[in-house]
Amino acid sequence: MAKAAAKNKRGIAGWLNPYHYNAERWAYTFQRVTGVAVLLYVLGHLGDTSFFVGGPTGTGPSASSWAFIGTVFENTFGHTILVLLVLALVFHGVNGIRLVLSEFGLILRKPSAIEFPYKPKALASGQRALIYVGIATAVLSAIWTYLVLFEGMG
Amino acid sequence: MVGKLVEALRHDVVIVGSGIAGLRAAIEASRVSDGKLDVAVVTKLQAMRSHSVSAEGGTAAVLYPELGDSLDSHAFDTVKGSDYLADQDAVERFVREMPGEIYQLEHWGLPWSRREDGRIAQRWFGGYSYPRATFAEDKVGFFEMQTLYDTATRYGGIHFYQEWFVTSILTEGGEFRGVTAIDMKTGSFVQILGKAGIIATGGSGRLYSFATYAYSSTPDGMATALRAGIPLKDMEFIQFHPSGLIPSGILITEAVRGEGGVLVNKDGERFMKRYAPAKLDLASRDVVSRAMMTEIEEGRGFKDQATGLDYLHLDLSPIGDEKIKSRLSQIREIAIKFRGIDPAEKPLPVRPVCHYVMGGIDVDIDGATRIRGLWAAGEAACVSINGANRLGANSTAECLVWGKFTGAEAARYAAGKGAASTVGEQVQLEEKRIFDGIFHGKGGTNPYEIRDSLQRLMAKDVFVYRTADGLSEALRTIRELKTKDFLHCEDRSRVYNTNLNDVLEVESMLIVAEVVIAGALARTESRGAHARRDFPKRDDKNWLKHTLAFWGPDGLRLDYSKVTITKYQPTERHY
Amino acid sequence: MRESRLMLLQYVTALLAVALVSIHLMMQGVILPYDTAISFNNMLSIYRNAVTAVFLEALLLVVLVHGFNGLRIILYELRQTKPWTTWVDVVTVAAVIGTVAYGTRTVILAAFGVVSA
Amino acid sequence: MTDVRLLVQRFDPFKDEEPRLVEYKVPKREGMTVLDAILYARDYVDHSIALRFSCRQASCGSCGMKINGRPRLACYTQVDELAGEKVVAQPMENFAIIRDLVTDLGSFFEKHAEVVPQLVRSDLQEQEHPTSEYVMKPEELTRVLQFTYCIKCGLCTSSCPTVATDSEFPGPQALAQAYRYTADVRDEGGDGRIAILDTPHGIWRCHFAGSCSYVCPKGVDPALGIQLLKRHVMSGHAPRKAGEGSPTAKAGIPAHGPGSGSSSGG
Repeated sequence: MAKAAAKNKRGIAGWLNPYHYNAERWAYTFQRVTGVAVLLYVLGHLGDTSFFVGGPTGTGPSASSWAFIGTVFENTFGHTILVLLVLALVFHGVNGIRLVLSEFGLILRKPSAIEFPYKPKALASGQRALIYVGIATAVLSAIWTYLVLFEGMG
Repeated sequence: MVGKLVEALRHDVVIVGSGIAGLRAAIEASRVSDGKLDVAVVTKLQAMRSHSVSAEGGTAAVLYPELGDSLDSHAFDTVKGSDYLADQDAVERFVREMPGEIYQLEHWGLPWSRREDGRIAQRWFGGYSYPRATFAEDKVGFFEMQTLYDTATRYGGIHFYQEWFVTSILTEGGEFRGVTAIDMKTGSFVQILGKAGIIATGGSGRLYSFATYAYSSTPDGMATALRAGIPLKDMEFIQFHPSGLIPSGILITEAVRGEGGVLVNKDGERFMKRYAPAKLDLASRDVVSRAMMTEIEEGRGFKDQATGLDYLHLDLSPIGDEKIKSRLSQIREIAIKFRGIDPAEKPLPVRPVCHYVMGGIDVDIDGATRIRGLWAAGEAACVSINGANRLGANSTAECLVWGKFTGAEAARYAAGKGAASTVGEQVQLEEKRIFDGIFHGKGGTNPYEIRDSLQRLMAKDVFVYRTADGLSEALRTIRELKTKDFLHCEDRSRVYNTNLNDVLEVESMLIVAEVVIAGALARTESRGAHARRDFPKRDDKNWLKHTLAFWGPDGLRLDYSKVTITKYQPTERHY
Repeated sequence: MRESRLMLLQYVTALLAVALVSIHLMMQGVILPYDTAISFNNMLSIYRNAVTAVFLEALLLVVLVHGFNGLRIILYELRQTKPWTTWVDVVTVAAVIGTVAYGTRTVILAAFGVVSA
Repeated sequence: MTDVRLLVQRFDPFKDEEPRLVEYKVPKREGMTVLDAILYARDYVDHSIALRFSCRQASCGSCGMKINGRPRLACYTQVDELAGEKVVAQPMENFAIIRDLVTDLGSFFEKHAEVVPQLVRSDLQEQEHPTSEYVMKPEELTRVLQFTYCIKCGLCTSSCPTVATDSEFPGPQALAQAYRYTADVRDEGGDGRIAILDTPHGIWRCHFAGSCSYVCPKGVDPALGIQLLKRHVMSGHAPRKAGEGSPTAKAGIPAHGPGSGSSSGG
């Protein structure tokens, strides 16, 4: 349709596809995706923890109802979800701290005379380093979680 | 259908062109009328894209009389630079007005470079006896455009017609009625009626391919004025700036030499000491460009393998890396990006390059043309303060001053007039010319090749040094090119048809090139930028006069008018 | 409301969430073995200790406010019609109230309810 | 001489349903820019290629387009600096296509105008009828200078993920200019700009993805300016109120200032 082509907005692809762009843009995409993923998990988690009191219709702590939830989630499928959750959650948290500090102008380099070739201060190595810290922390946490859940450590 | 005459738009003041002069005029027209007038700015580009953004080094003004500068000195330098062809009453008015314009732009937000005490800084420029080039790094024109555009958005009464290509001026009984234009986005042909008009369409430097000019600097406005019966003045005076960067002619500002850069030849010699012992590299541009061409012709230049162009070296190393970065940052960027040279380390390859046309639409000291209700300002106009050779930093200044004057004059004139009436017959003729003649035109010649041929011949025969033989040959070739069947449009789309604009531009270029060459052939003397090998001396007895070129059904006709001299009697120039 | 108030809320809940969620994760496999942590008896003792129960309630509030406010931002950016914006505002407030209420019910019932087998 | 394989996205809204890539062979020369290549195709192969261009030295901002997937200025991209054997020129994303490589920047310029991109002063008489300049120290100038380099080419806005969906968001260009004027010591208009930007589709829809700074050809670094402006917006207070902008040289410092006219400065 000619009209759609003339419109030419990237739409949600602009959020989800950071290809051709900078590391911070990838971090933006992951921040958004992990945020939604964690929110979905939290909603599910509200449901499963409510089985401690017998679920939606329960009236107090119930060992049998809680044991039932254990049979649903304490397995390879449930534990895989938890490993991925930790990966998403920790990245979202560490990268989020970078964003909060940056958006208050706290960890940014100050404007100064610039020279060609231009290196944007907003994309300075400190920012990139924090993104890598976020990735590393997330991966290490996920490995720990894997060891705890699958190898019985912790 | 393309070319359907949709409607007549009505405004009080119609300004054609959105460079420094056009924007300054728009603001002034709106300001003096307290925003009551309806001002239209019609531009073939988007606003902010005009060639004015490329002005680099400075804008001249007397800001520090207490430190030794004076209006008289600025006026004298300008007149001397013009090789005494400037109208001195206009020059005096110009220098008086400039300091206020610098402060006005500053108060509107322009980030002029500053002295340590927070006041505006100035630097040396060619041909001046005081460092009075006011600068904002080396992006002066860009910042002036930005400031004017941003300020113009404050005025509700200014309406921008962006990417509207003006094709003709409408008149009735010697009085301005409006313009016709093509709205590029829709292809409609529209009349924009106005009580007063201002032409501010800039220079015609794209007559040359090695030019500091933007691709858009074609002489549409000048040709349009010629067709409307207004003469062009002093068109043979074309400024060749000493330093255009090989290969494409991007400007390396005179501020480079103002800050300490030097020109050297193949032998490593600072040759300017032989041509201008007092001012050296900072002699006026005509002097330096002639010296460079002499060096090249006498075998002391370099040759660029890729383009075949001869060049000399502009050495920036005396300036030092730090100062290059802080005060010539754009030059550094251009040199690295377009030539792969860090100017602190290696000299830049430069040669004289088409940079400015001193001539333009004939106007009086207020910028008024011979058509009542129509003014012209900036490089499109010739007041004349530049005479035979403009000093650097005076062009953006002229745009500001005559932008302001013409804006105010046009506003006052429009305020006292009734609604503009339509001029149906002229519009129909113009529509026929463009759409039957060109859009539906037939022909086998590629208009872009006509443009290339024109540019080649201008570079060969109408460059720094000229001869009767070369100019006659050029005139003959131009007239031959005009007969070729290039008036046709391969692109048949109504939307954003740049092919149609380009053909119209090439047609304008041929007309104005003919004016340039005819004027140059007739002027049998050397003055300022017009250097004749066969007449190497200035001839005040016969040629202390402005050339006027009229265009009519019988073709071109030259006439002359007198130069206004007040205090500065013509003497020989030395730098 | 000025958008900056909502963003301040987002930043404050973000930093609180980082702290609270870290503690929450620590409790599930670092401080205690995972199996012990999710056992019925351990959970009961957490819900019935005033400090840890209040902690869970705070975690609930902070994470849901942060999460739904974040979702609101995403939905704002998705479409810009007036009805959509109004709908997003209503749904965000309702979702926060509804989910916090449901989670709080779990905490209260676990803390004060009668234990069944 | 080798040829450049140039692919240009063509689209005429009155003829075409969908854009298509058309290939042109262009003889390569040393130092050729993408603009040179397209103009060669336009001048000698197909006159109907529509594109915008003017200054060819990265000052006017006309020739922004998507080249090999990334927003760039055609005049400022050497054919040699592109990876791969093809040059693919497409219109900038996030702006409606008018035709071929030409996009509609109407709303872009409107958004720029909406953030009050002018010096706002309470001394209107002085501002419109100046007696001298407002004092501005070189270091105060340096703090805003890089943000004044904006050529309004639109590359940043076409790269912004928020602009990809949010049509009311001012975009990085306008927001960076809001900072440029607010941070200027001469300006007193910050509170007005904050009122405009502290809104549901205002400055907070920037999430610091930084693509704007990544693609900017002039080093403006919009993302930096926007983050710095957020602090003022968060506090609800501009750095200066009405009457607090820097004074004129006449009122502020002795008429004959230290130093010569040319020895120092920006």
